[in-house]
Amino acid sequence: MFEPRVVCFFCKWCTYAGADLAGTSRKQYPPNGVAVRVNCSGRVDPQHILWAFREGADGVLLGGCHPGDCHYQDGNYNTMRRLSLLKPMLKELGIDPDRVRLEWISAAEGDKLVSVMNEFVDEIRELGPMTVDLGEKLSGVEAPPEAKDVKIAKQSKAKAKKK
Amino acid sequence: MRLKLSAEVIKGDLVERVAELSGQNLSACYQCGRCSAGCPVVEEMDIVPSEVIRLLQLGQVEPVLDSETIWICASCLQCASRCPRGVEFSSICDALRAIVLRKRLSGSVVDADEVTRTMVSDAPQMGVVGALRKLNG
Amino acid sequence: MEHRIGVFVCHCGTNIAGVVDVKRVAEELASYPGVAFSTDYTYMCSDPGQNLVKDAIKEHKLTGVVVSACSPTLHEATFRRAGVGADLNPYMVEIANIREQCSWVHQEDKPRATEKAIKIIKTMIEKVKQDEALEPIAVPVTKRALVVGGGVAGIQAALDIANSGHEVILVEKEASIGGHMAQLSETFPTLDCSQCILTPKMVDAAQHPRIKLMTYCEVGDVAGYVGNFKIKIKKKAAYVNRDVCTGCGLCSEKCPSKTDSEFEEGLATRKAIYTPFPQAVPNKPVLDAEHCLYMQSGKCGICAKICPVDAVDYTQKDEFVDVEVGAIVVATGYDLYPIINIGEYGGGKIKDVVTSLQFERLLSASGPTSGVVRRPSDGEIPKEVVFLTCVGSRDPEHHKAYCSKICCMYLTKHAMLYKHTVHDGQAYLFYMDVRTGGKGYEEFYQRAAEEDDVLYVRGKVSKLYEEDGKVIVWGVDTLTGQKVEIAADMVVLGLAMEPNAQALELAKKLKIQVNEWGFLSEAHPKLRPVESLAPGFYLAGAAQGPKDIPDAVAQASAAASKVASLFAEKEYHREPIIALVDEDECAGCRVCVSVCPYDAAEFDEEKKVAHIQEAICEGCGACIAACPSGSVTQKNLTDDQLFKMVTAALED
Amino acid sequence: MKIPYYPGCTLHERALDFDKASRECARALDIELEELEIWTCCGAVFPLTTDSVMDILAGVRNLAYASRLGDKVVTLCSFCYNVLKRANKVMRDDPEKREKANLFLKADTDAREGIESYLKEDYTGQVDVLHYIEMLRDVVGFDKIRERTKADLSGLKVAPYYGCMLLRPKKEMEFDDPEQPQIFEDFLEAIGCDVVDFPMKTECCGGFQIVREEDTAVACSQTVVNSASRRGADVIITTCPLCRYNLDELQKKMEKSVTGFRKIPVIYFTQLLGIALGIDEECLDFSDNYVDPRPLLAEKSLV
Repeated sequence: MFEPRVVCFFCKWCTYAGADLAGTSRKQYPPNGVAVRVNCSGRVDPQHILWAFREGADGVLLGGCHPGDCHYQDGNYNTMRRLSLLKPMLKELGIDPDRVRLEWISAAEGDKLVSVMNEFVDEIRELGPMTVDLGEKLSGVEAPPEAKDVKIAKQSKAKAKKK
Repeated sequence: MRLKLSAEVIKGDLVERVAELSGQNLSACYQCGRCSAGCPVVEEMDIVPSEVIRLLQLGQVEPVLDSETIWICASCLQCASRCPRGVEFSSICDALRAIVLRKRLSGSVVDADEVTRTMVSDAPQMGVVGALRKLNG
Repeated sequence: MEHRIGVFVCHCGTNIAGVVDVKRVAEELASYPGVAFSTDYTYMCSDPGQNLVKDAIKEHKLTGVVVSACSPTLHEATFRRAGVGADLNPYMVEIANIREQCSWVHQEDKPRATEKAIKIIKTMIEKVKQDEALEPIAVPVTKRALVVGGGVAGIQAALDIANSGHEVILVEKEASIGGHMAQLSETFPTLDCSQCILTPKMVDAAQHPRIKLMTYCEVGDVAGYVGNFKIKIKKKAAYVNRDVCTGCGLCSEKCPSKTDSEFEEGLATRKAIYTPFPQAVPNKPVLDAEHCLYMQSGKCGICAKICPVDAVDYTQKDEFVDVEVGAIVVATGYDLYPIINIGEYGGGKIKDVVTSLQFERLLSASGPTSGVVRRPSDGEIPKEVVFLTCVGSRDPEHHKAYCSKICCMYLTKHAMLYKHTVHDGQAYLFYMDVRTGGKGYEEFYQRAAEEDDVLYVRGKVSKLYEEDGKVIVWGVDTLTGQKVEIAADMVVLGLAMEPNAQALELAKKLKIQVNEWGFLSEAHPKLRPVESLAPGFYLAGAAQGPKDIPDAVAQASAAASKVASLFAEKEYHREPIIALVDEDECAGCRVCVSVCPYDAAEFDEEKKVAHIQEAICEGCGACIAACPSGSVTQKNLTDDQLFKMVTAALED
Repeated sequence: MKIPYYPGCTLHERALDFDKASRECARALDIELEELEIWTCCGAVFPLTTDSVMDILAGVRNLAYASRLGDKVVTLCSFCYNVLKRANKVMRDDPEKREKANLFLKADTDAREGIESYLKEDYTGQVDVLHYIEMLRDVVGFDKIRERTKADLSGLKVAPYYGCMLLRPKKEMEFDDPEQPQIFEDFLEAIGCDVVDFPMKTECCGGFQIVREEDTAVACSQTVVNSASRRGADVIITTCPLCRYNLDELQKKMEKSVTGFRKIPVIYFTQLLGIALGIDEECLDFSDNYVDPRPLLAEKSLV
């Protein structure tokens, strides 16, 4: 069976804590995703998501606090807006926008985290492996060597936007 | 008589079958007794609903299958409606009846011929059909 | 720079090792680029475990450490301290969470759990490779605390903080402090009078030179961070100049308008201008505009005419006061779950079915019946009284899943006190489990059953209804399997405790977390039970979860001592994981200034570039994601670190 | 306005009074109940065992018939309403059972020559199952009923009896609060009656146990009738032929066993609505009641 590779950007205050709660409650979900802890979902830039796809991710899950509950007041609204801009762009690139998902999961919602994980992995499994070679599409973008990386990645973002 | 408990007794096939057929988590019941307290026909029962579930938790299916209780239940769903743990005794009851009726363990509890002969002219059809389906299978 | 990373894989007993093949993980990572040392150990957080880390840092000249264990919320601080013990900058120590987010959630797939653990650790190795040695940012601390909520927990916290030498502002939304405890008759298990033990504390709080009491006030906007909060407090219009008022009580006496008394739980009335109860602190009235004849129709005005000091002021408006504090104790308490939600018990329509707080008032010597238990419908003394536990509690299907903790005990107390006043009465107490987990509680329960003949019936009542002046109780005795019926004169409901409704709004404002039921979340259920995960917020009393008085007071004192230890330092050290502008790259577009929720990003008019004020930046990263030129970055969480982490997470 | 109508067996054979009164009332309120061209018994009880597909087929088949006429179907009998609504929910929420049921329906259609295929496409729960009282509230509107009410019902103390099947299980029926329902109270208020709240309005009448254990059904019904009686009700209304039978017919037994037993007429809610709307008594047909409501209605000058 195809096992999707998923990158999860979880905000430290809500979703990461919710994932911890799922653990403390010994709730089970498939081990397809690895969490990257960020302070706020608003820290996540579309280029991080594109990067994940470039590096072979089949799906990217973003987890943030519920609207109105953001630890940093409104970071999650930024995330939401950015994502709605990114999705059409993914489509342009030939990537099914459903491969990116944003969920509001609070620190109390271990159950929700589990069901989202289950659902998302199932959905991605349904979509099949990522076949788009983003490295090619965003040509000229190498794996960022130390130091210069940020600029290059930004360029990739700029290029992608032009498209 | 002393009831000997073991993993085998508690998790017997028949108990599993009841859980499966009823779709209920028998372990969720914490024996508050609310099903028994609110049951409109509990006076007629030989084992009250909460005790039925307790017996099932102990793996004791046979005495429950032999009980009058499972035929008395009128499926009014008051027990299920008020259960704080979402356990539907009414469904457990249907499952227990189904086990008996499908195996014809004790024959039909309601005799279709007799019912149709004596009742049909008077009682509403829905009552007759309902009884036959619940109590005759 | 050559990386020399140390990887330490914790077994956590069998918690991790039972699922993840820790030996294999440690072995495989030993050959990962940049790793100089890799090992596993049973309990990494134990003393020998920490020594193992320290020794390895020295011996292998490690430049960075990844401890692979439980969630960073638990032991990040522990291992960072260990790092410091071996002269390694604490920010060069990272945690890979392979317990909560790996071994505990993938128990059914051990091989893949092991694979995932390796990936998780690799992400953290990549992160630590680019971590910089950082120093915490020192910020000055305003040594003044805000306590929100003037119940027993809030009062205790305020007194303890004040007694340790710091100023306290105690904010209470009602006209008097005292909270629910002021309503209680006597307290279990000692049966001492609630007012007798509480009122001296209320007076102490009011008279303490370092406590500023702000009753009839609410917390408004909140800004700032630990050590430096700026808070707007709303002084609700009381229509009484309470600084001038002498509390003589003439106004209330002459006021012609009556309404249900909140303090008496609707069992008695109060005037439109009123003090909530005789021992109120401060003992000065407020005017309830909704029921005031003058405010509603312009007629009356008696209170203003009669006031000897002209304190009544119908034109008063809400006022706002700004305060600065360094720490906030949230002690907003509880409400009873509304009776209207329990349809099968009449939903509040049956007069002689009362709530537990109403029964407290009926038992109280200062209550509406002067301590004689009389039922609401006809004032008769009830001879058969039924007490129900778990009303709305322990009912995940319809109401609250949790145990409200104190109902077993207070209903036992109710039944006992009832028997003490109505000797020929009979008390029945329906229960599912009698929970007596407190000092002297079990003995108290035994006394109620043995000496006061309270009949404990094991079963949950299904229905209550009124018939011929009685309340018919349909219950069950599960011990005998009998359905039972009682024609009771009165029924008392032990309704679930829920967090105060307004407390939820406050928690939102403060950005502190709550659990699924709205109770405030503690930073750690066992080891940090009195502080919020957000720094600077401390929790006390039933706002955090159902609690009895001793527990609420103990937690309040604990919260106060946490505040005192924060105030004991000259400065507070903030996480340096903040944003930083590369001035060479910055084009001066000011997007960062517009997205920053804290006004930490500012524009330097001289240099024409943005600048982040490090004392204010909270490190959310909004500016970084928004910056079009890529000139803002986050210390120890740069874009490049994120890229590398993502790559590591996806490598097979 | 036409609305598809599923009468069910009992209203077609035994409870003709209920059917007739309900049609008359609908007409008076500008609704035409369009009876499904073909229909069968709904099965009478919803199966509570998890493996039952056969037992929901009858309900599903009728829903599929109904889907040919429109997007909703109105019914009156509590049992039919319960079975149709729950079967419909299965078809909406349970893909496995939906597939199996559709296979059966297809085989059914193929086998039954002579009738036009009723299953144009898979049935997926597209029809909304409405109870007549919901139709009155949501389609007609209680305000319109208030306007159309001709008779003065004030002073008539009416106890609304809900029984079990309308309300439970709450999550599936989504009809009203199972402990403190309000819809019939609102209806009675609209036609100007005095509403009698009585604690047994959601308790069981004994249901189909009448067939097996008559004494049990008598005991259950007696609890309900007594409760309404103690609260001073003149009349009990119901929407279920079986409840009507048990509460009304069994008063014969109660009368014998209880001294000083006060009989109370039990009528269908649409019969009362008919009186309110000024529909001719003939059309409402009270001839089938054991406890004749006509003397009471005459006393109140309502017939």
